[in-house]
Amino acid sequence: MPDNDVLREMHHQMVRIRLFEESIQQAYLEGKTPAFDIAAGPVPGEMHLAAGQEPVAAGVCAHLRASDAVTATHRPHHIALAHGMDMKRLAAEIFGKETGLGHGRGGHMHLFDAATNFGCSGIVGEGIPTAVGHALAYKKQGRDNVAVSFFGEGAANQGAFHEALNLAALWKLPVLFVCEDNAWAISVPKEKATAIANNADRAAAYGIPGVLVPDNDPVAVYEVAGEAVARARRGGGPSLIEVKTDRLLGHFEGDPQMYRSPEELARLKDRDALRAFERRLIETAVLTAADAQATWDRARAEVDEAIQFARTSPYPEPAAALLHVFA
Amino acid sequence: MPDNDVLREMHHQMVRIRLFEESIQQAYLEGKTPAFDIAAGPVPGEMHLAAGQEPVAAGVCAHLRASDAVTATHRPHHIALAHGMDMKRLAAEIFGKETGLGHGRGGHMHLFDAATNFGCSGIVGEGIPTAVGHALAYKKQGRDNVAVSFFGEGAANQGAFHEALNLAALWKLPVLFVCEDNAWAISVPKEKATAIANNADRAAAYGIPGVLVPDNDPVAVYEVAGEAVARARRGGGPSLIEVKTDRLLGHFEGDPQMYRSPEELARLKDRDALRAFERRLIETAVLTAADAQATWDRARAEVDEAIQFARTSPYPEPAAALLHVFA
Amino acid sequence: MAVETKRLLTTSKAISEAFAQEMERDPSVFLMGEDIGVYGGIFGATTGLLERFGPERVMDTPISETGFIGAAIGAALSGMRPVAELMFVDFFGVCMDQIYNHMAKIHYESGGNLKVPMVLTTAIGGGYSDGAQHSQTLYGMFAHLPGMKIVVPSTPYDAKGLMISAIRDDNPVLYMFHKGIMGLGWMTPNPRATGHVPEEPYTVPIGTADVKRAGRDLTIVTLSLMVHRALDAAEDLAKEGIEAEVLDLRSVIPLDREAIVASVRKTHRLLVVDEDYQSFGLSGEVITTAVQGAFDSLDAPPARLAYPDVPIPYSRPLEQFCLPNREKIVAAAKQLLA
Amino acid sequence: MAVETKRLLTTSKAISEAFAQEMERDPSVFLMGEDIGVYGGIFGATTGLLERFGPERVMDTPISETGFIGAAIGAALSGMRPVAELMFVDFFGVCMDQIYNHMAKIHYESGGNLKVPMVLTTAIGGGYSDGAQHSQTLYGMFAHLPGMKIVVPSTPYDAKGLMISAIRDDNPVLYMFHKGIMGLGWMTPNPRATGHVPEEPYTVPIGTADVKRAGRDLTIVTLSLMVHRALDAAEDLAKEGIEAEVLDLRSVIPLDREAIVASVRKTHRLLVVDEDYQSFGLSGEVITTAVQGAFDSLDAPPARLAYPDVPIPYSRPLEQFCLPNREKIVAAAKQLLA
Ligand SMILES: Cc1ncc(C[n+]2csc(CCOP(=O)(O)OP(=O)(O)O)c2C)c(N)n1
Ligand SMILES: Cc1ncc(C[n+]2csc(CCOP(=O)(O)OP(=O)(O)O)c2C)c(N)n1
Ligand SMILES: [Mg+2]
Ligand SMILES: [Mg+2]
Repeated sequence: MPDNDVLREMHHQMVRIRLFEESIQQAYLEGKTPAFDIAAGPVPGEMHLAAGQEPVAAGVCAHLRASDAVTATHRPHHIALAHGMDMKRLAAEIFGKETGLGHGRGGHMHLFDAATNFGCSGIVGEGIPTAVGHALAYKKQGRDNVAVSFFGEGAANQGAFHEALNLAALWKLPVLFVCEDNAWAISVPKEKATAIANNADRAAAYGIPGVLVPDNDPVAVYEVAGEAVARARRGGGPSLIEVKTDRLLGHFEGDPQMYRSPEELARLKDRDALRAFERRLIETAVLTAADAQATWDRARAEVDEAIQFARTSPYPEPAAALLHVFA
Repeated sequence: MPDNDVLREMHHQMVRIRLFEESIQQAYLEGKTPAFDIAAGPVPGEMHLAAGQEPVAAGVCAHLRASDAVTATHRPHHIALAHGMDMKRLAAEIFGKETGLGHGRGGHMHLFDAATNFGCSGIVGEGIPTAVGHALAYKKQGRDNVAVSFFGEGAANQGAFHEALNLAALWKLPVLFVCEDNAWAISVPKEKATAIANNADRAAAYGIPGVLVPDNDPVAVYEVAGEAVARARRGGGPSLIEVKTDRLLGHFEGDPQMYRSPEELARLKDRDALRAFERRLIETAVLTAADAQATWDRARAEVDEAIQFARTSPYPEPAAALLHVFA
Repeated sequence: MAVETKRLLTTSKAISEAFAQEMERDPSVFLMGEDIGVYGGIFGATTGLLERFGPERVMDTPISETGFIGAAIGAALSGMRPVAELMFVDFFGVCMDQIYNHMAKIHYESGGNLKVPMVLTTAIGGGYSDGAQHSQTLYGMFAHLPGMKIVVPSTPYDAKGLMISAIRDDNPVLYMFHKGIMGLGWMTPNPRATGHVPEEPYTVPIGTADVKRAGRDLTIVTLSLMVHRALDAAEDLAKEGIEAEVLDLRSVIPLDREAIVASVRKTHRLLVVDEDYQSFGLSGEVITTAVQGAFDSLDAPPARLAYPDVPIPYSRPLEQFCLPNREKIVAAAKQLLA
Repeated sequence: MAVETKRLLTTSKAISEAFAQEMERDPSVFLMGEDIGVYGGIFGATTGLLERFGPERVMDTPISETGFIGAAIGAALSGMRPVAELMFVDFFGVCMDQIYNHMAKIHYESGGNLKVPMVLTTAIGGGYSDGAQHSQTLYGMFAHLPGMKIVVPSTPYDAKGLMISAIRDDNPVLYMFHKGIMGLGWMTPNPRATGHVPEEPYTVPIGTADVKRAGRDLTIVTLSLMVHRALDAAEDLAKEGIEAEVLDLRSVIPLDREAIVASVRKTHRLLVVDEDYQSFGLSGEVITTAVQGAFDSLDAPPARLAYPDVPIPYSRPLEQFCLPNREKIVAAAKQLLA
C-alpha cells in the first residue's frame, strides 16, 4: 500500500490531468461550431482524450524518474503529464505554437520531450519497440533506468507488440509493457479483436510475468507497477501489465459513438475512477474535503496558466516549416 | 496409428522428396566449381534444401486434399511435393524454364500452383496471413477445406505470426499453423532468438490448441495433424503445431556452417529421420527390404524424369520478362 | 436533360453506392477493415453497408494490417474478391510487405497463372492539421513498385466508376481517396466534393486521364484534391486571359502518358501540381514523360508545385505554407508563362 | 607515392574496417542484425567483428525487423549510435513504419530537439537470379520519403568513407550496398570491387557526387554497381571517340543537384543509368533536375536506362533482359548522340 504522500500525489496527478484535458477539450471545440470542422479553431486536427484512464498513468509513473524513458500512443496526455512533462510546453504544442515541445511540428500525437525522455506517435504499436531500445541502451550503459511502453488493448494485436516483447524477454531488458485495456479500439470492441480475454496472459508467450489489474484503481496499478519497476531496475527483466480501464469519452472528439449504448456511457461516468479514488481518500482520511478542493484549485491554476501560455504564444514562422528535417 | 498404406505412402513421399532435393543439389553445384559463383550453372540463385524435415511435410500433407491451400517458405520443396505438386513443373521452375510453374519467373522461393493451391515466398512469415485468407474464403464459401501454413521457428518471432494467429482464432477459421523448429534461423540458434523453449506454448496467447511434437517422427506428426485437420474441417477452428525437426544441410547451399560444430552435424546425420523411419517400417514388417528398395527405385525414376524434363525444356523468351505484370 | 433531374451525391456516398451495387451483383465481394462496420468507415465510405449486408460481408478487423491485408490476398486467391481498407495510407509501413511484395507480385511470379483480384482502399491527404503520420498522399511511392494498379479519383462521378472498375479488375488495385474530396460533414466544405452520380452501375476506365478543363496556354497535370485547387486557379487565370488545361490523371498506374504528351504538345507548357512529396515521385515522372514525349514542343522548362520534402508539420501556418493551393498555382502558372 | 604501397581491399572489408575503427573510437557505436555475429553478415560486412568486440556490441537478432530496428531508434534516442542491418532491402515491408514514420520523422516532429543518430545498412541489387524478393534496389522509393539521408557507394574507398560519415552523422542514414560491389568470393568476380583503401579512418562527405570519369560528349548519371557498368561502357565509347562523363551520385539524399546540372551544362546530353525500377523514382528525378537546371543547354531530351517496371524475374535470360548493362549503355549513349 502506497503511503499517504504517494496517494495524495497520485490524486493530484489525476486531477491535473483531468482538468488539463477538459480545458483542451473546450479549446478544441472553439471555432468548430455550428458545423464541426476538424481543421478549424485554435486546436485543429484529431484529439484523443484519456478521461477515465488517469489511474494507469498515475499508478505507473509514480515509480519513474525523469530519466526513465516512456513511450505512449495517440492518447498521450495523461501519461506525459504524470511522467512530468512541462504542462506549458505540452499545451503550446497542442496549440501549434513556437513555444511548444516540437515548436508546433509534432502536435498532440507526436510529443517528444528530452527532459522526460518521452515520446509518442500516431501509429498503433509504433512506440513499443522504441521502449525496448531505450532499455537496451540502459543495459549497455550500466544505468538502472527503466523504459515503459504504454499502449491500448487494440495495439496488442499488432505485430510490433509481439516482436518487442520477445526481444525484451530474450535480452532481459528493464522494460514495462503497460496495456491500457479500455475495451475499445475506436468502434471495435475488444471481444471482436482479441481472441482471448486478457492480454496479460500473452506474457506466457515470452516467459515473462504478466499481471492483470482487473479494476481501474490507481492503488492496484501502483502496487503492480512498483514490483515490476523494481524487478526491472535490479536486472530481473521485463513485465507485461494489463489494466482494465475506462474510456469515458469518444475515441476522438467529434466521435458520435453510435457503437456504444447510452447506458454504457452513463455507467462509465458513474464509476469515474477519479471521483471514486477521491471519495476513498476522503473516507480513509488521507485527504480532507478541503485538501481535495485545494488540489483541484491548485491544478486549475496550473492548467489555466498553461493554456494561457499556449494561447498567447506566437505561431512559428510559416517558412520555418522547412527547417529541422536534418540535424 | 496410421494404417500401413498411409505409412508406406509417407515413406514414399519422404523418399521422393529426398531424392528430388539431392538431384537439385547436384544440379545446383554444376557450373559453380572451382570458384563457387552463385549466379552460375543451370540452377543459379539461392537454394534452400529441406533434408531432414521430410517428416513434417509427409505427416501433415497426408491429411490434405489438393483443394486445401498450403503456404510455405523459402524452403518449400518438401511441402510442395508432399502436397502433390507436379514434380516436373517444379523442377522446370527451379531450372528457370518456360515449362515451369511460373514459366521461370518465380524460382525456387516463389512457387505458385493453382492445381494444389500452393504458394510460398522468400520473406520470412509472409505466407502465414495468406493461409488465414484461404481459410476465410472457405468459411464464407461453406467449403470444408482447410489451409495450412508452414514456417520455421525463426518466423515465429515475426509480427505476421502473431497477427495471423489472432485473426484465425478470433474468426475460428480452418487453419493449421505448422512450425518446423529445426533449431536454426540461418546461423542464429533458437535460444538466441526466442524467449521460450516451445512455440507451441504461444497458442495460449490466442486461446487455441498448441501441440508439440517433440521428435522428428512422421507418425507423431501424422497423428497430431490428423486431429487438427479434422477439428478444422468440422468448424472447430485453428491449431498451432510445432515439430522439433532437423536441418541436415546448411541454411542454403554454399553455407560454410561455421556456426555449427562437426559433432552436431554428424549427430544429425546419424539420426536422419528418413532412415530411422524406413528401418522401423522394415522392423515392424510394414515394408520388406525389397519394398523399400522398390520405393527408392520408383522415386529415382520419377526424379530423373523430372530433372530431365527440366533440363531439356526451353528457356522463356527474354523479352517475355515484360509480360504478366497485369492480368 | 433538365438539370434538376441530376442526382447529386457526395464522394463518400458514391463510393458506398459502388460497394453496395457490386456486392449485390457478385457474392464473392466482401469488405474488411478497421471501423468499417457500425462506424461506417472513418471517412464514411462504408456507411450503411453493415446493416444491409451483415457482418460476414462487412467485417470489422483488429488493428492487424499485415494480418488482414494478408488474409485478403489469400481470400482473393481462393475465389473471393475482397476489398480491404487501410484506414490512412500513412499506416502502410506496418503492412507493406504484404502489399508490395506479395499482393503485387504473385501474378507475375506465377507466370500469369494465379490472379489476386482485390482492392485496397485507403485515405490520403492533409490540410487539416493531422500531423506527420496522418496527412500523407504517397501515391508516388506506391507507383514506383510494380504490380498494382493505382487509382486516385477527384470527383464523385469518377469515384464510383473507378471503384466499380477496381472491384471488377482481376488485378490488385490500390484505390486512394483524398479525405478532402469525400464531402464529409466534419471537414471544411468543398463544393466539388458533391456532384452528379448516375444511379446505375457504370465504370470509369483505369489508366485513362481526363481533361477536366480544356485550355491552350499551359497544361496543369494533377490529381485528387489538387484537381479542385487547379480548377479554382484556372478560373482566376482565365480572368487574366490565361487558359489553363487541367488534366486529371485519375490513375497513377497505368499512367496515361499519351494524354500528358498530347496536352503538352498542344499548350507547350507544363505545370505539375502534386500534394505528394516533391522529389523522387510523381511530379518528376510526369515531367520526364513530357520531356521525352514532347521535347521540341516545350517553350519553357516544365515546372512543378508539390509538397516540399519535409515531414508534414502539425501547426496550421506551417502546414499551409507547405501545401500547394489556388494562389500558388496561379503564381506558378504565371511564372511559367513569363 | 609508389603504386605498390597502396593497400587493396574488397568493399566488404572496407566496410568492416569502418565499423571496427568507429567502434574503437566511440563506445556508443554497436551493431545489430540477423547473422552479423558468427556468420559475419551474409555479405561479409561484419566479418571478424564479433570476435573482436563481443556479443554486446555485435548483436545477432531474431527475425523481428520491426522489433530490432525500432529498438535501434530507442537506443539512439538514449545516447547510443546503433548500426542496424536489414539483411536485404527487399524486406523493408515488414518494418517500414519504424523506418519512414518513426526513425525519419522524430527529429522533425520534435522541432529539432531530439536526434536519432543511427545507421541502417542494407544490401541491394540483383543479377544473380535471386528472384523478385531478393534483388531489388529501391533507393528511389526511400528517397521519396523525407527525413533520412541515403548513401549508395560504388567503390571500396567510398564505402569506407561514407560508412564513417554515416556513423558520425547525427541523422538517420540509410546505407545501401550493392551485393555486386562487395567483392565476395561467391559472386561473379568484379575487379572494381577491390581497390585502394587507406588504413586510417577518413570520411567521404554525404551529399557530394563524384565524377568517376570526366568526359565532354554526354553525362552518364548513375550510382552503385551501375557506376562500374557505366565505366566499362565509357571505355567502349572512348574507342569510338565518344567521351562520356560518369557522375557517381554516391548519395541519393541529399542529392547533389549542382553536380548534375554542372555536368549537363558541360556535355549537353544526359543519360541516367539506374538499376532501380524505372518509373516514379530516381531516373525521373535526375532528369527533372537537369531539365529545370540546364534546359537551354540540352541538345537532346535526356534519356534513361533503368529496370523496367516489372517484378524481378528469376530465370537468367529474363532477368538479364531487364538489367541495364555495358552493351545497353553503349547503345543508349550512341542513340542519345545520334
Ligand atoms: C497501425 C495503425 N492502424 C490503425 C490506426 C488507426 N487507429 C488509431 S487509434 C486506433 C484504436 C486504438 O485502439 P487501442 O490500441 O485500444 O487504443 P485506445 O484508442 O483505446 O487508447 C486505431 C485503429 C493507427 N493509428 N495505426
Ligand atoms: C522478413 C525477413 N527477414 C529475414 C529474411 C532472411 N532469412 C531468410 S530465411 C531466414 C531464416 C529463417 O529461419 P526459420 O524461419 O527458422 O526457417 P528455416 O530457414 O530454418 O527453415 C532468414 C533470416 C527474410 N527472408 N525475410
Ligand atoms: Mg482501447
Ligand atoms: Mg529454422
